[in-house]
Amino acid sequence: MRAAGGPDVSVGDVLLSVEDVSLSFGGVRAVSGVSFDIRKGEIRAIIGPNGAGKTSMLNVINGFYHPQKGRITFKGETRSRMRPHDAAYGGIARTFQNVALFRGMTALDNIMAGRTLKMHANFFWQLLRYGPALREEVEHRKRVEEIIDFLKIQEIRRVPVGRLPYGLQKRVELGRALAMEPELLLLDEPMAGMNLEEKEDMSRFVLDVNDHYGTTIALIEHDMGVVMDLSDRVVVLDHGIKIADGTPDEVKRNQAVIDAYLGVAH
Amino acid sequence: MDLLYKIFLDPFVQMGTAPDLLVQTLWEGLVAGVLYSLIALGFVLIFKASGVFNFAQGIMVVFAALTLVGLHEHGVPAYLALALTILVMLGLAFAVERLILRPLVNQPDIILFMATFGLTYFLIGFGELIFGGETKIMIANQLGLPRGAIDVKLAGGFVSIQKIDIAAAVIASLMVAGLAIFFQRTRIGRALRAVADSHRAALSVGISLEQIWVIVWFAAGLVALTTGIMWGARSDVSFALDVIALKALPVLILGGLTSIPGAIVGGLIIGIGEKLGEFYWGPLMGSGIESWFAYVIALIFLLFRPQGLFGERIIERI
Amino acid sequence: MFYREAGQFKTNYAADVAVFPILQDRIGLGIILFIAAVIIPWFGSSFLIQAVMIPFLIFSLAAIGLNLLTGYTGLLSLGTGAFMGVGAYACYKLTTYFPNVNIIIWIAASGFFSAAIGVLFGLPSLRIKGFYLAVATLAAQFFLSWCFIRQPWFYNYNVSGAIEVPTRSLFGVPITGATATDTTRYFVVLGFVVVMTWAASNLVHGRIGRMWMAVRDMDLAAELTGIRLLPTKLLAFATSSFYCGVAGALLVFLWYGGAEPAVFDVNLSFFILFMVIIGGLGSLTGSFFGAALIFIMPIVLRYFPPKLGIPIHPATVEHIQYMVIGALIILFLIAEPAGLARLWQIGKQKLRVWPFPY
Amino acid sequence: MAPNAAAGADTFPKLLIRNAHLYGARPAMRHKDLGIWQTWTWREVHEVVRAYAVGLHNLGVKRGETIAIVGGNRPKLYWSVMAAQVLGAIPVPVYADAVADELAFVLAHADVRFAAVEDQEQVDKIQSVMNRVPKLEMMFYDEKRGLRDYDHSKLRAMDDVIADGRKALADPAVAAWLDKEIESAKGSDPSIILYTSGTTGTSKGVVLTGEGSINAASDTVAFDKLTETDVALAYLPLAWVGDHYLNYAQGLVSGFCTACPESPDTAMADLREIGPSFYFAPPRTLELLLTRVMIRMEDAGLMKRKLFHYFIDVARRHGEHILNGEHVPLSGRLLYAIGNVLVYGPLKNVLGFSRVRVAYTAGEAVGPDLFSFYRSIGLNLKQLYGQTEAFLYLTAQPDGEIYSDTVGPACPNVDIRISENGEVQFKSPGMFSCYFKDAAKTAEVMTPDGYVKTGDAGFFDEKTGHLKIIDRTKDVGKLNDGTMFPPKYIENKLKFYPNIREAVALGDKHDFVTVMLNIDLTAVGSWAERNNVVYGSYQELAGHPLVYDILEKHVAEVNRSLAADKVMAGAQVKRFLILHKELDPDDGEITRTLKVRRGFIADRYAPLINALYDGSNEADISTEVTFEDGRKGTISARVKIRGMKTEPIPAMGKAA
Repeated sequence: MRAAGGPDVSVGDVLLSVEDVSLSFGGVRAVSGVSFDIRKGEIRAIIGPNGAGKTSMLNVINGFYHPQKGRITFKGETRSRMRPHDAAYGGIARTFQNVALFRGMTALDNIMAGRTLKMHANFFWQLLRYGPALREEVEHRKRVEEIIDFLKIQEIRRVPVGRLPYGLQKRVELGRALAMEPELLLLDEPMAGMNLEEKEDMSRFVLDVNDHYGTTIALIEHDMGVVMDLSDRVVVLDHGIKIADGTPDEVKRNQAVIDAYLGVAH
Repeated sequence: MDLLYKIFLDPFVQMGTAPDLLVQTLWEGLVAGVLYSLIALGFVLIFKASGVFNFAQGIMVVFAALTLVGLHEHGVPAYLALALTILVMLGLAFAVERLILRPLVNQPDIILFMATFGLTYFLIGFGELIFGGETKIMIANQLGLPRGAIDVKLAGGFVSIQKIDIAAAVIASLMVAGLAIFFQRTRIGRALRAVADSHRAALSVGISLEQIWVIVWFAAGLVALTTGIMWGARSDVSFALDVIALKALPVLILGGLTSIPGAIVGGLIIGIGEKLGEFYWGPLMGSGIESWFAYVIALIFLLFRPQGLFGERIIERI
Repeated sequence: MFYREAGQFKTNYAADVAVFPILQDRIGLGIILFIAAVIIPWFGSSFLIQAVMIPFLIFSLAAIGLNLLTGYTGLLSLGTGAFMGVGAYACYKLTTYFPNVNIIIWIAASGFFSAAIGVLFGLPSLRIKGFYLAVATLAAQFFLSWCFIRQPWFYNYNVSGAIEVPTRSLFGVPITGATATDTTRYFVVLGFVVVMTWAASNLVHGRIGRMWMAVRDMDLAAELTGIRLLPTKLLAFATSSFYCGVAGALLVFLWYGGAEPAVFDVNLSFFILFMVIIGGLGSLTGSFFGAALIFIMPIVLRYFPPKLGIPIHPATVEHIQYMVIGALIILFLIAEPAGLARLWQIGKQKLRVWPFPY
Repeated sequence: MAPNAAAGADTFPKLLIRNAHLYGARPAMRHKDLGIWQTWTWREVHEVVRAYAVGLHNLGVKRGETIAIVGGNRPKLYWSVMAAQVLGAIPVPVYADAVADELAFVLAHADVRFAAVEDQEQVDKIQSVMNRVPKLEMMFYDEKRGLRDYDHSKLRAMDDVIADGRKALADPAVAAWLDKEIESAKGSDPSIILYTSGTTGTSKGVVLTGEGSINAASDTVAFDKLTETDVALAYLPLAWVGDHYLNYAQGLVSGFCTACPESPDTAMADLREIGPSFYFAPPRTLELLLTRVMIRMEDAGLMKRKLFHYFIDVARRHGEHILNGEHVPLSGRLLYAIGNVLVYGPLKNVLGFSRVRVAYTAGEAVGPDLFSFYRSIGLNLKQLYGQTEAFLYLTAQPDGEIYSDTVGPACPNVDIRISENGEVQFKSPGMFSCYFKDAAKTAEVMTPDGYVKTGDAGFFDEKTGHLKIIDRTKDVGKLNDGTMFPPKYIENKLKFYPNIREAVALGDKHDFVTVMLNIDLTAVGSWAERNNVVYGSYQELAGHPLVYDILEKHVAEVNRSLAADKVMAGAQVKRFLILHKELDPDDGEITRTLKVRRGFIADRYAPLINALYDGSNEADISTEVTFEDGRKGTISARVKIRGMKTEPIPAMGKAA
């Protein structure tokens, strides 16, 4: 369980709710009839064995896939079809299971790219790189530097991300998502492929993000220990169906979860 | 109104009133399509096995034809020249594997694509330097290819069919059939198909990637030689022919980059569509639309089916 | 070695985000501009200015244009020649219809026509990518080439089918046409190239550049960070075509002085593409290097062997030139896929850490 | 500027006011933060410090009481020092990397009620020893990160304290009160307490007065002609006297700009960016730097390597003479000029020394070759000598009078004498007033006539009049045959080899000299890589026979050089071994300032030392080590010992 302190999440408003969502690809069911909600300020984990439909769920939430059935309500607005950039504008950011950074750019530029939707200077000012364009560049650079400081990646600021070790790439990717100042941050296996120390660092960052920026976080994670330590509430999927939903303790005791996940995985 | 009539009605009226012209046009389109198909076939072979989009395929056609004619000009007997040309194409396959593919292994597709641009330019320069830049006549007779035309009576008119065209269609069909058998029945063919699926799978069969590359490039070279002979027999042999290489690109788009049937069907569609377009609609626009008509067909097609006729649907994963 | 960066520190972001943050780079740039604007026009021979510098600068501009699209945004285009043609013909038509408006304005304006056409042919880029897109741009190339040849309106119904550049002046000095001096034309071209290069560098170092590169590197992630793909790609097409269009107009009005439609055929597209590849995808400096190598190398091939007393047939030169370009491309891709720009960067880095090796 | 530098100001707060008037718009402090060098002018610093002081006052900080400063070189920590001094409170800086134990000792001993700390790490550390520091009431932190959920009854963000103070200062009465507070402070009041690193035993709190510190700093500022246009990088520990003297005191006296690096790890890069004009580095750092230079050059291409060595050789021949303004043949000057373009200039540039006008090294004896290397490439490196009790400096080399084996003549207003037993004793403007709460120890180091005993053995060189330091008085020993045995002298000779990181010489009350060595993992590791020597750990590499061969050569060379000096010839090394682990301050083997703790090592490695003298070829050892996270563990090893041939002792009279 997460250390005490901070607001009691159980009374937070619902930020996003997923109602009866089903998704299939050419006859293959990825998710069927799943409902759950994410409350403001909480860290919500989505777990389940491989192929449980976790990533598909995230893809539905940020508009990359459109569910055949069901609806999603974000900040009180129900939507039917949404493009990924609409999700971005709405305040949803995410990271990917296999780091999806802009490989030809530096860490700094990657994070700056996360600020794109907050920058407005028009093309002609951009041509001159003067006036609003320069002001904006400077102002957002400052915000980005705060994130760089927060994630302790000062030394790699100017390094093209393709040359960074995996753990740092994950951190830069988190930085890019943070740069969007999202209300809801989706993390797809943020600790996949990391060693113990890196995992601890990343856990720390996730908690700090939640704490410092007050960002609501939904994360997929394989490492049960990490999930139990980090999250306020956990939803468990298996073969596209929700089998449990509750606090880490409740979920740990749930027989269906033990059968489906814990028993199988370890 | 008049323009709409000219575009949407008049051509079809013409087709109906002069079916002989229509059939003639269709036949010419078919033959052109067969040749397009052959070039596209060379592309597909290489693309399937090595993921390389071989821009130089068209130039290989010209290069092969030029070598054949050039050798003959230097007094080499026709069939010996043919054999030597086949050897040259084998050498080219080895050279390409050694000097381009091997050093560039694991590079992004676009880099390999660019490399074939380089190969294109090199082959143009090299071919002209050795054999001269002037236009040459294909040694069709010496190779025993038929000449002359057969006239078929049709609906009060003639349809004139060149024997060489018939030969081209037949040889092309044989070639495709041969390749199909090669792929389905032989060990190497199966390995090639395995490569298309996964490089590791091929390695486990016990054939090195390098060997496979040589084989496909040689196969593509043979296809190019055949195309070159046929095309050269219909017109002349010169590097102006490289324009047909560019023609093969819309064919590929239509057919999909990885599909042999796609290459054939796409080639025929483009060949026929282009000739019909040129004959019936071209004059409306000042003619010469052949140069871009195929592309427009392909482009429109792409907007609806980006993966091509026979290509596999791309599902993007993140 | 020449870089003495100790003590060059930034106390504000405006200085830190500058395009040339290192003092020595700014000095170097100043020297290059001085050579280009003073030394060359002053001391350069007519041959150097007319046959080398003017076309080199124009091709550099076109290469920058293509680089914005292919190098920065990752959209492969084989239609550069046609987009340049649009610029040239637009300028020709504009100056025919409005002969009193200054030619400089029309050269700049021709870019907008080119940009519009570029956007039109860029539309498919939302759905198609990579090789497929390259083929789509070839459609533009062939269609537009065909227009220039077959549609007499474009060349004012001249019997020759070619366009002739009229004489136009600025402040009483002829800058286009037969009476314009090499030096005048050189200055006009240099002005365009400097201003447009500066603007391009501003673009690629800011938000728009980052959007383009984001789309290039990982379009899905770009979309999920709020970048709209189609407008971004179309903007790249428009900007790129604008540059190519202006380059095309310059090519005809300030170099050739007239043009056959065949000038803007697919070979020109390839030619520019080679400059971009050899120069370095995603580098403005590289565009200049690429243009220099691809354009100047043939000149050297043509003029030097005879000077050294080696008799060589012009046709042979052309064949060798093809071979050399082809071989160079392959060689470059193998040795340094990132092009001359990368070599330049490595060299610069070496100088910065000199005497250390890294 | 210099003569009246401190005129009328006998405390640092008064100097701050003077600077705000005199150099108001000039940069006082820079800090690499958020990617750029954030800059504060003297006026801004003055304003912030006043606000901070009022904020502290409102939280209960009173005149005369102590306040701990824990953390790295950050503006807000320097301001904490200033703000405390404004109130007449006494700042007690503590090493940021001190383990909880040391920290608890200092905090408790200094009776601190308040502590200004850098970040969460330091807060956690202090909280873990809270029961041992009962008087501590409140902490102020600079870095907010991670501290949001902490119990804030005993915690305040510095920003908040400053903001509160700023609000309060709006009241003119408060401002007037503050002015009076500053005005009424006396120069003889304690200004700061610096805890010595304690080469022997626990640390002592050295109390320095404002007036003394300022007088001392004014003298050296004048000596080196430092002005408000100079720039220094503050990268040495805040709690070390060197930082307080070089950056804080000299900065306030001269008005120069003190720049703080982004983090200790980036100090090198930051040094290069900021390009200081005044630079200080302990010999250790210079050594490390040179090692790194040489290693990096090993990787360079053949041509470049040859070029580099050729011109370094040119520099060795002419560089120092040119720097000293002596006669050099034209050809030499020309070659040096070329070398300057090709090698020295760029080298100084990449090291960040391009703009250095005055550089000092001190702390321990510096290898002559090391020293002259830097001087030969044109870095005006000089030596100074001193100690915390003297507010760092006693002697310093004036420009043009540089000898690697001396530390210079006594500084202006410093009175130095050599006692009968050879100990250096001094009286100086900056001398400390006492050890905090330790009259006994204070009395111990003071002579009846008011001189301070340094504990160093030394003598004035007859030729130059400069002081020469041999070693710690108590460390200079004698071999059984009566030969003088100065361990440091031998160790320093060994440590000049890049492959040798640390050396401990033994021999006092023994028949002959032996040494225990630490290899330099970077240097030897890079050698191993080039020569395909595979190793899994430090221990494995240290025990490798080929590594022993290399070090044997180094020891033999040292023996040769010892043999050349008639006094030292008897102290040649007869046997040596390579230690299986690195000497580590966390294990107490060396101090935080990286001085060897002999007594401790003698106990800890007794089995090895016995083996060195009983003739065995190897010995087993097992030692306890402390890991970075504070856990303890044991490592054991079998260490090999090698014997050395010694050079014949030259006949008397031939040497010198």
